[in-house]
Order: sequence, then C-alpha cells, then structure tokens
Amino acid sequence: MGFVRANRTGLAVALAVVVAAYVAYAVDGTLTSSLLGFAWSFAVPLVLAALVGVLGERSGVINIGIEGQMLGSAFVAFFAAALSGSMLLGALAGMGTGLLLGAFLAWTTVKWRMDQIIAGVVLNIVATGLTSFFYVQGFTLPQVMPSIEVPLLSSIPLFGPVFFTGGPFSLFAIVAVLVIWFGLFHTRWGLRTRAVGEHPHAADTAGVDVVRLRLLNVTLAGLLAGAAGAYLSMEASSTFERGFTAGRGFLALAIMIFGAWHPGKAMLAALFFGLMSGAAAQLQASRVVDIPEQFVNLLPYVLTLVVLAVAAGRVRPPAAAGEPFVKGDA
Amino acid sequence: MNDTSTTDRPGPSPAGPPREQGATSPENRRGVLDVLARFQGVLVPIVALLVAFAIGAALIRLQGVNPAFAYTTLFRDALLTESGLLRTLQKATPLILSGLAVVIGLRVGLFNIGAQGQLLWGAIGAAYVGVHLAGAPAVVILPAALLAGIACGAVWAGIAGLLKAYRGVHEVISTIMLNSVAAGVIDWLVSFPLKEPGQSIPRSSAIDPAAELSNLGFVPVGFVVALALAGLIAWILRRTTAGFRFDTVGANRDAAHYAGIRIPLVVTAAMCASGALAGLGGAIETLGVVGRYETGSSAGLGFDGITIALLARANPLATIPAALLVGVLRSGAAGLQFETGIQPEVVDVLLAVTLLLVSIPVLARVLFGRRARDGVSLTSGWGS
Amino acid sequence: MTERLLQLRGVTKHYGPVRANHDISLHVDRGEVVALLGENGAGKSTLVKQIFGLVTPDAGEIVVKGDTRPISGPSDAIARGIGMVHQHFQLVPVMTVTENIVLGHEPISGGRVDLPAARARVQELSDRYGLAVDPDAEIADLPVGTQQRVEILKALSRDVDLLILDEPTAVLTPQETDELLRVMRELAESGTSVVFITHKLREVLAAADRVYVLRGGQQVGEVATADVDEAGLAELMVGRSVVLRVEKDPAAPGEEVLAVEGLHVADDRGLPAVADLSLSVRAGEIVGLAGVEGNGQRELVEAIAGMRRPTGGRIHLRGDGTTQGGASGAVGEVDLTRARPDRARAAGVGHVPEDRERHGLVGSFSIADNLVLNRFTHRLFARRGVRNRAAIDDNATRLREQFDIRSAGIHTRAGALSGGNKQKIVVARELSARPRLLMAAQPTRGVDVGSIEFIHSQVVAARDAGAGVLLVSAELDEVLSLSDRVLVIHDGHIVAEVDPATIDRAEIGRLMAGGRRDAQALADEWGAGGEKQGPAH
Amino acid sequence: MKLARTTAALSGVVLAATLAACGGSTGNPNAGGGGGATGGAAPAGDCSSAEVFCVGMVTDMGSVDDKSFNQSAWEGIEAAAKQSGAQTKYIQTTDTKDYASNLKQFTDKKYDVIVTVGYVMAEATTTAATANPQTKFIGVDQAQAKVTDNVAGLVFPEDQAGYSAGYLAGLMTKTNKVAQVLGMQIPPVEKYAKGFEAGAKAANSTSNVSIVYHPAGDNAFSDPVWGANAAKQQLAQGADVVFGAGGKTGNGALGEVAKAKGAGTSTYCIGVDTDQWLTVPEAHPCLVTSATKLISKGTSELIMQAKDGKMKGGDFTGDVGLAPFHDFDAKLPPDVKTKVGAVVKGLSDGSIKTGVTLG
Repeated sequence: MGFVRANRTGLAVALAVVVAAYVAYAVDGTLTSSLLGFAWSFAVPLVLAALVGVLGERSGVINIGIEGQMLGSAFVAFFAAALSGSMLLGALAGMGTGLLLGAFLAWTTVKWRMDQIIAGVVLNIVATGLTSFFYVQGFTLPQVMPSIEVPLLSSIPLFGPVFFTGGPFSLFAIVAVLVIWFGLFHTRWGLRTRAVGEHPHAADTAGVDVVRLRLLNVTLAGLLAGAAGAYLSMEASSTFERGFTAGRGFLALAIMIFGAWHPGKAMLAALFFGLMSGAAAQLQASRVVDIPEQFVNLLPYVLTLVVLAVAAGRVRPPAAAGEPFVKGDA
Repeated sequence: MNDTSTTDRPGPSPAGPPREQGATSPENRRGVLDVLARFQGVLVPIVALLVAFAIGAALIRLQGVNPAFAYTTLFRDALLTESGLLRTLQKATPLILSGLAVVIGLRVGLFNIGAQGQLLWGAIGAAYVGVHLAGAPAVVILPAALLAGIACGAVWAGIAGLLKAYRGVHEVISTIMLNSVAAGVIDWLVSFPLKEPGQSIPRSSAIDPAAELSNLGFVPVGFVVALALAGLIAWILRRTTAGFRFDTVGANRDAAHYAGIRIPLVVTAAMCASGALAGLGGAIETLGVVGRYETGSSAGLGFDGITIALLARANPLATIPAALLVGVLRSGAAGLQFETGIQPEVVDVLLAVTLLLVSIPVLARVLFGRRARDGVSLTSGWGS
Repeated sequence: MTERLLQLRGVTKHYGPVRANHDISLHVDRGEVVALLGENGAGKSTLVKQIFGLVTPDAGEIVVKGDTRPISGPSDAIARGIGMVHQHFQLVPVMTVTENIVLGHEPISGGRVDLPAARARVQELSDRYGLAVDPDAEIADLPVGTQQRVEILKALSRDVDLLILDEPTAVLTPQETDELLRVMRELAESGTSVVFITHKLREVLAAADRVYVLRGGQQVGEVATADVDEAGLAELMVGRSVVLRVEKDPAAPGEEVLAVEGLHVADDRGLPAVADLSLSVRAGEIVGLAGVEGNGQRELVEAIAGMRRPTGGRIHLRGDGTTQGGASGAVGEVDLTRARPDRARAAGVGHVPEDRERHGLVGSFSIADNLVLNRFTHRLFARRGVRNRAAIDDNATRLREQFDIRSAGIHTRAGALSGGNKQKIVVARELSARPRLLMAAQPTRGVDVGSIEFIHSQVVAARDAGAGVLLVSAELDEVLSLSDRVLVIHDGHIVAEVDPATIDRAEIGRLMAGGRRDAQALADEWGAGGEKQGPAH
Repeated sequence: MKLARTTAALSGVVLAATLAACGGSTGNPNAGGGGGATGGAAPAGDCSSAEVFCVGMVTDMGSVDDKSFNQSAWEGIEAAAKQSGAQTKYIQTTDTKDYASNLKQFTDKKYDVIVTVGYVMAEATTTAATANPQTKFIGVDQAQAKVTDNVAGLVFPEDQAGYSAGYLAGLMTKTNKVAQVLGMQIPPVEKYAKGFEAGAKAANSTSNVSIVYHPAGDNAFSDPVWGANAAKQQLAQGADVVFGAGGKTGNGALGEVAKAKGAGTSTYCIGVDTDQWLTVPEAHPCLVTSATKLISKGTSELIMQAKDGKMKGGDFTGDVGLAPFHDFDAKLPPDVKTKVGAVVKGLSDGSIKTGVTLG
C-alpha cells in the first residue's frame, strides 16, 4: 500500500488514461485501437531510449549520445542478422553494440571525466559517420520478427492486442519499464543508484563504489539503447537506412524529462508523443479537418517546451547529473 | 618606494609554507615534451588528423585504391581548381558561422544544439526579404536580407535563451525541441505561404538578383564576411567588457552574479548572438549559394557547427581552419568519387575519427602524459 | 586494556608543491577520545580522509587493528570498523533519514530493500544513543543540527570501533555542541574510540583525552589534555604566542553609513532567513555579527550586496561622501533595497564574500582579471566597452605588491594559488575600491596565520580610513577581537548588541543560541550549558 | 620515457600512413569510376575523343543502389553501355548545392551524355546544358516546361501506373478500405496517389481511399519506421490493400503489411516505381504487384538515341505499367487479372483517362 501512497498522482493519471482509453474504445473501437497501436509502435524505441537516459541520469551521467547508440546498434543488428541469417544473432549483436557504445560513454565520462555532453555528441557524430560509410544496400533480413502473444494478457480488450501482442523488443520494452521501475525504487541497486545520482560523495562515503556503479549503469543502459536500435531495424521495419533513427534519441531525452526521470511516467510520455504523431497521420487519412500535418506533428515539441517552461523548478533532475565524480573532492 | 636595500620585506619568508609557490612555476619545465605540451592545443588536432588520415588510408586501400592517389585527388579537386576552391570556400562559410555560433555558447557555458534551426530561420528570413523586396536597389535589399536572416536566427535562439535565463530550461533540451519546431514550421511556410507559384516542390521563389551575394573571383563574399566575424568575435571575447562578461558567466556563474553581471541578460544575449551567427550562415547560403530557400539545402549545417566548435576547442579563430578542413573534405569528395569510386561518406569517417581523438582526453594523455590539458568543458546538469 | 586501534606512521600527502600532510605519525587506542587540533589549512581534513580511504597517501602506513594493508576506499574503511562524520554532510537531500542511514548496507528481504526493518534499526540506534530523529523525515527538511545527528547515526549504524568527526561543531549552537561532546564521551566509555577535528581549544579540553596538534601539514605536538591549558594549546597550534587581540586604536565612529530597517530576506529555498532585521553601521567602526552559521548572516550580507532581493524592508547607504573620496564617487543617501550588485558596488559597498572559491574568484582567470572582477566596467579599466589591458595590469602589479600576493606573476591563474593568497586577492580588490561600507564575511576562513594577521590589519586600516565595516564570522574570537561593537544574530533577528571588550563568552554563547538578555528565567534555564566551559573534569 | 612514448605513437601513425600509401601500388588512377570500379566493359579512354562514348550520371541525394529511381536510371545506363560499349561513371550527390559542381565533373571531361536523376535537379541540368550545347543531357523525372535542345526530360504518366494499381486494389479489397502510405508531396508521388485513388474508385465506387504523407521534410523518403507505423495504423482501421509509394518510407509500409495477419490471403500490398518483388524481398508475403515506371528502359532508350544523334529536346514519355504478379499470379482470381489487364491496355492506348491533374 506504500506503493499506492508513493505514486498517488502517477496512478491517478494512469487510471484516468485507462478510463479515457476505454471510453474512446467504446465510442470507436477500430479507431482507438489503431491509434493506440500506432502510438505504441512509435513509443517503443522512445521508451527504451528514455530508459537509457533515466538510468544514466539517475546515476549522474547525462547521455546525449542515445541517438548514436541506437543508430550504431540498429546498423549492426540489421547487418549481423542479414549476413549470418540468424535473427537471434542479429538481435544479440545489436544489443551487444549498444553495450559497447554504452561502455564507451561510461569510460570517457566516468573514468576519464570527459565533459558528458561533448562525449555524447561525439558518440552521435562517430556513429553517423561510420554507419554512413559502411552501409551497403541490398541486404535483407532472413525472416520477419516473430510476433508473440502473451497468454491471458493479450486477450484483454484494447490493451491486450496493442501491448501484449508483438515482437520480442516491444514486449521487452514493457518488461524493461517494470524492472527498472521496481529496481530503482525498491532494490539495493536502485537506492544506491539514486544516491549516486543525487549526491555521489554521500554514496562514496557510505561505501558505495560510485565509479563502478556509474560504469555499470551507463554501460547496461547501452544494452537498452541497443534494443531500441535493433527494434527499429529488425522489428519496426526490416531494413536500415543512413540516419535511420531520425532524431528519436533526442526525442527520448525530452520524454525522459517529460516523464520526470521516472520509468513509468516516461512510458506514458512516450505514448502521448506517439498518440500525437498518430493523430497527425489520422487527420490526414480521414480528411476531417485541413490542419497542415506539420503543425499537428509539432505539438509534442511545443508542449514539451511549455511544460518545461511552466514546470521549471517542479521537475527536478537528479542533482549530480552532468557532474563528474572526483573521489575525496567532497 | 625606491628601496635599494636588500633587506627582506616583512611577511614573505623564503621558507614559507610550500603552498605559497605558484603551481606552475616556469622554472620547473624542462624537456622537449614540455615545450611541445605548451602547443598541445595545436598539436593534438594535427596528430588526430594524421591518425584519421591513416585510418582513412587503410579504408581506401581496402577498396583497392592507392590512398596517396586518393588524397591527392581529393585535395587537388578541392583546392587547386578555381571552381573547386570556390566550392570549398562556399562550403566553409556557413560552417565557420555555425561553428562560431556554437563557440559563443560554449564560452558562456551554453551548448547550443539549435544552430540548425536558427540557420534554417536565417535562410528563410533572407529568402523572404530577397523575394519580397524585389526591385529595390542592391544597397537596400542585400543588407535587408542579411539582417532579416540575422534577426530570424537571433529571435529563434532568443527563445531558448529566455527559457534558460528566466525559467531554467536547459538549452540542450529546448534547442532540440526548437529544431524540430523550426523544421516543421519552415516546411509549412515553403509548402504554402512562401511557396514559389506554380512550383510543386516545397521551395521559395528565387531571390531578386540584386540580393545575391557575389563572388570575388574564387572567393565568395560570404566567406570574407565569415572570416571578418571570426576575427571580430575573437576580439570581442578577448578585449571587450562584453567578452569578459561572457567568459565570467561561463567560468563561474556565482562569481559572475557576485560581480554584478546580469546573468539572465548575458545568457539571453549570448544565445541571441549565437543564433544571429547561425542565422547569418543561413542567410549567406540563401543569398550566396542557393539563390532561394529550398528544403534540404541546408541540411546538417547547424549540426556541423558543433563538430567545428569542438574541433576548434571553443576558440573562435580556430573555427576557420576547422571549417576549411571540413569544407575541403566535403568539396573534394565528389572528385574523389569521380576518379576512384570511393564513397563520399569516407569524409564522415575521417571527421568522426578526428573529432573523437580531439575530444576524448586519451590522445593528449598518450602524447603528453600528465601535462595534458583537459578538453573543453561546458554545462553541468540540466537544472539552471 | 589499551588495544591499539589505529596507528599512523609517516603518512605523507602532497598536492603538487603543496604539502598537505608530511610525515605524520599518531595512534588511537580503544576507548579514548583524541582531538586533532589545528588551524584551517593545517592538514587535519586531509589526514582523516586518508584514514577513511577517501584519499590515498603518497607515503607512510595506516595500520588499523594491526592490519597494515592500505585502505582502498570508504567501503574498506567501513569494513575495518571506521566510521566518519564529514564536515560537509554526506547525506542525500531527497532521501529519508532511514534511506540515508542504511545506504551501503541495506537490509534485503525478497530482493527488495527491507525498509520496515531498516526503520526499526534506525529507531533503535536513535534510542540507544539519545539522538532523536524521525526515521521517515526527508533530509532536505531537517535543520542542520538534526542532519548531523543523522550523520552520526549513519556512522554508528555500521558497528564502528573508531568514529571520526571532521569539524562537527562548526554548525552547532553551543548547547548542541555540548550535547555532541557528551555523546562523544559516552561512546568512548562504551568502547568506541573517537577522533575529532576542531580548531576550538575549549572543545578539545572539554572532550578529548589526548590531542595531536597539526601545523602546516606536520604533526607538531601530542599532549594529554590533563597536562595542558588553553594558552599552551594555542601556542602549539600557531607556533608562537598568539596575539589574542588585534592591535587597533579605539574607534572614532562618524555618521551612519549603513541603515538596514525591518529587512526580510528569503533563503535559497524561499523560506524566511532574515526577518524584520534592523541594524546600523557607522563610518569608522567595525560592527561584528556574531552567530551560529545558518542564522541568516549569509542572506543578510547578500541582500546588502545586492545579490539577493529582500522580500521586505529597506537598505540605505548614507554618507556625504567626504569621509571617503573613493573612486566609487557616489554621494549622499542611496536606497539599495532593490539594487543589483553592480549598483551597490558603485554606491560604495565592498564585499568580501564568505565563499571566495564560489563567489569571490574565477579560478581559471588570471590574478589581474580577478583583481578587477567586479570593476571591469569601471572607467579606469574599460572605455566604451573595450578593456584597457595596460591599466588592468598596472592595477594588478600594484595590488600584488601592496597586498603581498605571492605568485609567479600577475597572469598566473588564480585557482593555482593557496587559500591565503586567494583571499588576499579578494581583499585587495575590495579595499582598492575604497568602499564606504566594507562587508567582510568569514574573511580569514581557510587562511594561514600570517595572512590572517595581514587581513585583519587591512580591515582595521580601512576602518581607520573612515569606512564602515560589517564583519561576519563564525569564529567568535575573530568577531570579539576585531569588532568595535558586536551584534548577535539568531534565527534572522538581531537579538542583542554587546560590547566585545566586556562580554562574557558564556553570555554570548547563550545569546547566539537564542537566549534573550533580559529574560532572566530563560537565561537560567540555558545557564548550565553556558557555564560548561573549560576542562570537563 | 614520455618522449619515447610520444615518439612511438607518432611514428606509428606515420608508419601506418606510409604503409597504407605505398601498399596501394596496384591502385590505378583510372580504375575507379562507376559502380565501384566495374564501370563499363570498355577500356578507359578519353571522353573528349569522338570514338569514345561516355555516359555519366549524377544521382539525386542518395546512393546509386537505392532500390529506387537512382538505381533504375543507373541500370538503364549499364544496359545501354552493354549495347553500345559506352564508358560509364556516376557521382553520388551528398549536398543539394553540389548538383552543378558534380555535373561539371562530367562536362569538364567532355562526357557525351549526362543523366541527372530527380525532379529537384531540373534547373541545374538546364543550366549545364545551356553552357555545354554539344553534350546531351537526360533528366529523369524532369518535365521540360521550356524545350532545351540538348535536354531530354524523361517523364512518366505516374497517374496511369497508380490508376492500374488502384484498380487492382479496388477489385481486391473486401473491407472497401484501401490505404496509401506516401513520401513527400511532390509531383510524381502525388500523381501516383491521385491515379491510385481514381483507379480504386473506378473499380469499386464504394471503396474508401485514405492518404497519408510523411510529415517531416528531411527524411520523407527514408523513414521506414514511420512508414511501418502508418501502415499498421491503417491496417488496424480495416484497410486490406496498402499502396506504399515513397522510397524507403513506402518500403517500410510494405514490410509491415507483409507481417500482418492474413498477408497474402486477405491483406495485400502494392509497391511502386520498380518491380519491388525484386528489391524488397521482405514484402513477398503481401506484394501483389508494383506500379512501375520503366526508368531503366527509358534511360537506356534515350542514351541510344543520343548515341545515334537522334535525341530531341523536350519531354520523352516513358512507359508505365504494373509489374508481374510473381507468386500471386496463381493466387489472383482470373477475372481480376483480366480486368486489370484491360485497364492497363486501355490506359496505354488512351481509351481510359485517369482524369488526374495537379495543382
């Protein structure tokens, strides 16, 4: 019950969203489920990428290189699968690449204390350069990603087909949200991670190995970025293109902030962005009103700016995010 | 005070606590490495470039082409023909300006990722004036178009500046958002209200010929403007009170507050200046190269500014060689492909490797050990 | 009976050319309280950080219970039974008391942190040591005294044999200090050794069994408190007989320079820090502000300096301009209530900020630039927005000479200098503007003895030249010896004005703790605490 | 010690560079050229000489193997080269501002025919053509509003291809809902889209055709993930035939339909431009056909005309049609095939009009 008390607002919002969704579902079932479906497909990579940001910043490392991590992973996942003929190998290679790029960010920023934002930007530029150069056309995945139906859950009306039926990475995203949510707020790892992100010296003097925990978290977060990348090239589509991630890594940062550095709220924020984008497409398709689709698509960005401007001071980032940790510097 | 006696002044005794000695007394320096270490700001990028070229050579070799020939071709095509040189300088111009835009931000501790959006606004602002003031004499329309570009960029960046200064919204996030908003709004502008009549792709009408920025032989006027601005900004940062304000806010915000510097004002001004430079870059693209606003014609130039600024280590004058390097590589890439079939993306690899080596502290440490200076450092945290 | 818990042999730590610790040897036995005494900058903090594994020694040996392995980090130190209460609290503000205390050794049940068990443990510790805390309170909401209790409980929760406290009394009222000293003695009696750092002689004599004195990074003396008195300790600490009083002539106060009326100022969190405060400073006098840190001093000074906007009241700078013909040039009465720092400065306010690293200097700038940091737009140093580098350098050369700033040259980075020299830069800059009002906040914190005397003499010289001086210091001795008049601040109010020449320490301590002079009953109630001075046995 | 390390590091770099440089002794300055050093069967020669017939191509933004118009045009050039023994080469454009300078690479070397691909390159092509009257230019997708003697604009009635595809879709749909997932709103795409809609309505007047263009400007043709999402959304709303027309974005839509339940039995997709059965294998489960414009054929024909000196300025209308049904040949009802065949024939002989106009 402590959980309910601690997350009262969040739960209220979630409940309201669920109720609203079912009301909409009752009014127009196909439209609602198609919109929600669009929103969720759109949101999956953003949720995963936002979790990358959450993990990093909760431990005190700003990750602006998510875009590059996703791009590199999407590239490797696709080509590993195409060349080896094994989807599994591709997925693993993609996530492995994410891990590697996570480790790059971890070591440059945590070990060598390079400026975190610059390290992230460099990561993006390097990933873009390398994937552009080595990209070759004409490869295809050996098969399509299998779709999995989670027993019982997938038969829930509206939500079942949308959230609990899908490729492994979509389901993984849900699991990742729940695991990280629970982990951050209820486990030893989470308590220490949050301490490290808020006040690394306090954690250090309490015997927590700040450097190791940051290295671990930022590197493991890379795994999620790898999953996001692999989702894009193997599950959401079956191809890779230059500049394939199209700014999703940056959008994820907005979602992370929108979601107040909280896994569950980030997921809601990502779904909201997805709904906006879906609505933009829907407005075109159903030709109801003639709003230029550009404007509908802008809405999430403008809204983020407004929220940030209005809620400044109320949405508070982890205090140590961005600051390199120097031992004994208390 | 003309004291000729040799008695010690009261106070400092030679055997005073050791911390009294300056941490970097020049007498301690010895050896070639120490001398070289003093020039590491120049040496590190050069070595980085050499390493990048070596890696590039290996890639080129893998494709069955003689790297020496490839590089010769690339540089010949970019520098030794008049049209190649013109193209190189045209490419370098917006890069210098967007690089300067990012540099200005870095000096105040702001990371302007939004140069892209500001540059687009500059480009379309200049195009609007260049089209709608058609018929006006060049002395009116050209400055007006340039100013429009500058103003559009400054206003767009100013939004991020105000949000940062008065609402504490981190500029990295706000400028990412503003980039997307700019792209959408401008796309709509050239798809509807500013679209060239009878044209079916999203682009503006051609600007009035009087608004065109010409070339002096193989030197674009815009390039001269960019050079002058790099010099001007270097001078402003080093020699003026405005520059001192910028650097103080960037180095120590609390001390700046104590010193009576109005931080919100400086932050907003810096963002506006940054956006003005990016906007000017866009305006010069419109007036000097493209001749209209065309979707996609300025893709990525603002983001390149980040590369330039980091290569230049936040030094305004160093944006010139950095931008020229990128300009040469991009401009020579076509000739390279024509002669050897090497993909132009090899240039991206060269730049990425160079940037990586310049930015991460490893290279400097390998070269200079403990004498290595830290890289550029800027913002901390998302807060205010 | 005397188990040797800790033994240091030849511990040495250098930072570049700075010898923070040099060849230090000492030991701590079980059940004793050992004080590390020394002035700011003597190397005490560095030494204990090495014992706790936060800093690695360059040379020497730290032996814990006979184990000579080097201490690899705080977790290693904790594992060997060492706990530490840090000078700057190492608490995560957004977490609860319980979370902070169990951080690093969380009880786990079924994969999750067992918060009920943790809460019970905190309650049990709290009861056992008589340190009352609410286990569920968030740290950010707690007053400093309570936060320190949490720090101590956090250390004790690890079953420590040796508890290190780094400057634990700096933020406490005298009464809280006594409470802490009592806890330290109790711990020692129950077999936990205590090492505490201080530069306050009375605390050493009150609580410690033995004392090591550090000076300039070296261990210069070891004495049992039973064998020594305050004067002896002081001499050991500074290396010569201390001038207890600053040499100065009696003040010749002129007209009022600063008038503060009914001032209200909020702190960073928006809570009232200064409430309905009035004070006045006259030309040619030094007014000392005595108080425990965190009672509104910082907010008051920042409000006068224009760095913080008051929420109510008025700040006026008066004077006809004849007492000071300074470069500031402003004449007559100026309302500074809503002035920004630049205008306050132009009106004649000089401000030596309490945190010079944060506010007073830009470490990456040269000495020359720092010497004009808040005057860079002055017509001497800039014309039409262009900086006059020759004038800036001349100014630096002159002030470096005059204020004895020891550096390789005027273009040396200020951040590379020692604390004393940094402070001299700040003082030189502020005095060279010839202010009508000089506010000096903690002017000698972290400054070596030689520089302290120099800075004190400069402050007195400024007074003698006709400036009004508002001195804020956490060092009661400094306030009492330097000031002509002392105001006591508590909880954002001025609670009393006293004469530094006649005031009794116990009395002022009581006032600082919020006791009122005229309320005899109250005074009696607090009296026990106030009288508990000198050796405790 | 430090110095030694530095020297070692530096010399390592230099060594690597030297090795790389010297190792390339087989590097032949003239071996490069088109198609990754496989350009043309003919030995390298001087394009300015009358005997050597040289064909160059400048791509639109994007690479020569883009499974789309750049690739088709290049295949046309290769085909023509095989026939005529021409020497071929291409340059890939990475910056829209480089069109002119990329063209200049070819004009400087006196290439005989230069193919430029894409609507946006029309102006640069005309300018280069005016400056080099003896060189022939072929502009793919470039309608010639004003005739320039040495420029042939290869244009296609995309609306007709779209119409045929739409007609097929109209016959196939069971839900009466068909959808189009499109790239940027530019003339060729718009003609496909309007033709498709007209065709669908002609086949089935009750059918509902939804149209979704990619929203953003920069990556409208290279955002397969968005394409897939948009297709998914339309499928969920009951669309059972999806026309993906927008480069990679459209391909993404095709791939998504291929994954859908009932792909190939109750849900279908239709590709665009080239026979996407060959270029987008992941779409096989649903790909009935593609609305094609025969860029390769048109390019190759124009090159041969140019070689024979018969190429005329102005528009040259290329062929459009439907790609083979491949595996669906057996699955499609015979009457559907017959009806669609009749429509294709009617369009090409002019007896059926699409009624599509732009603007």
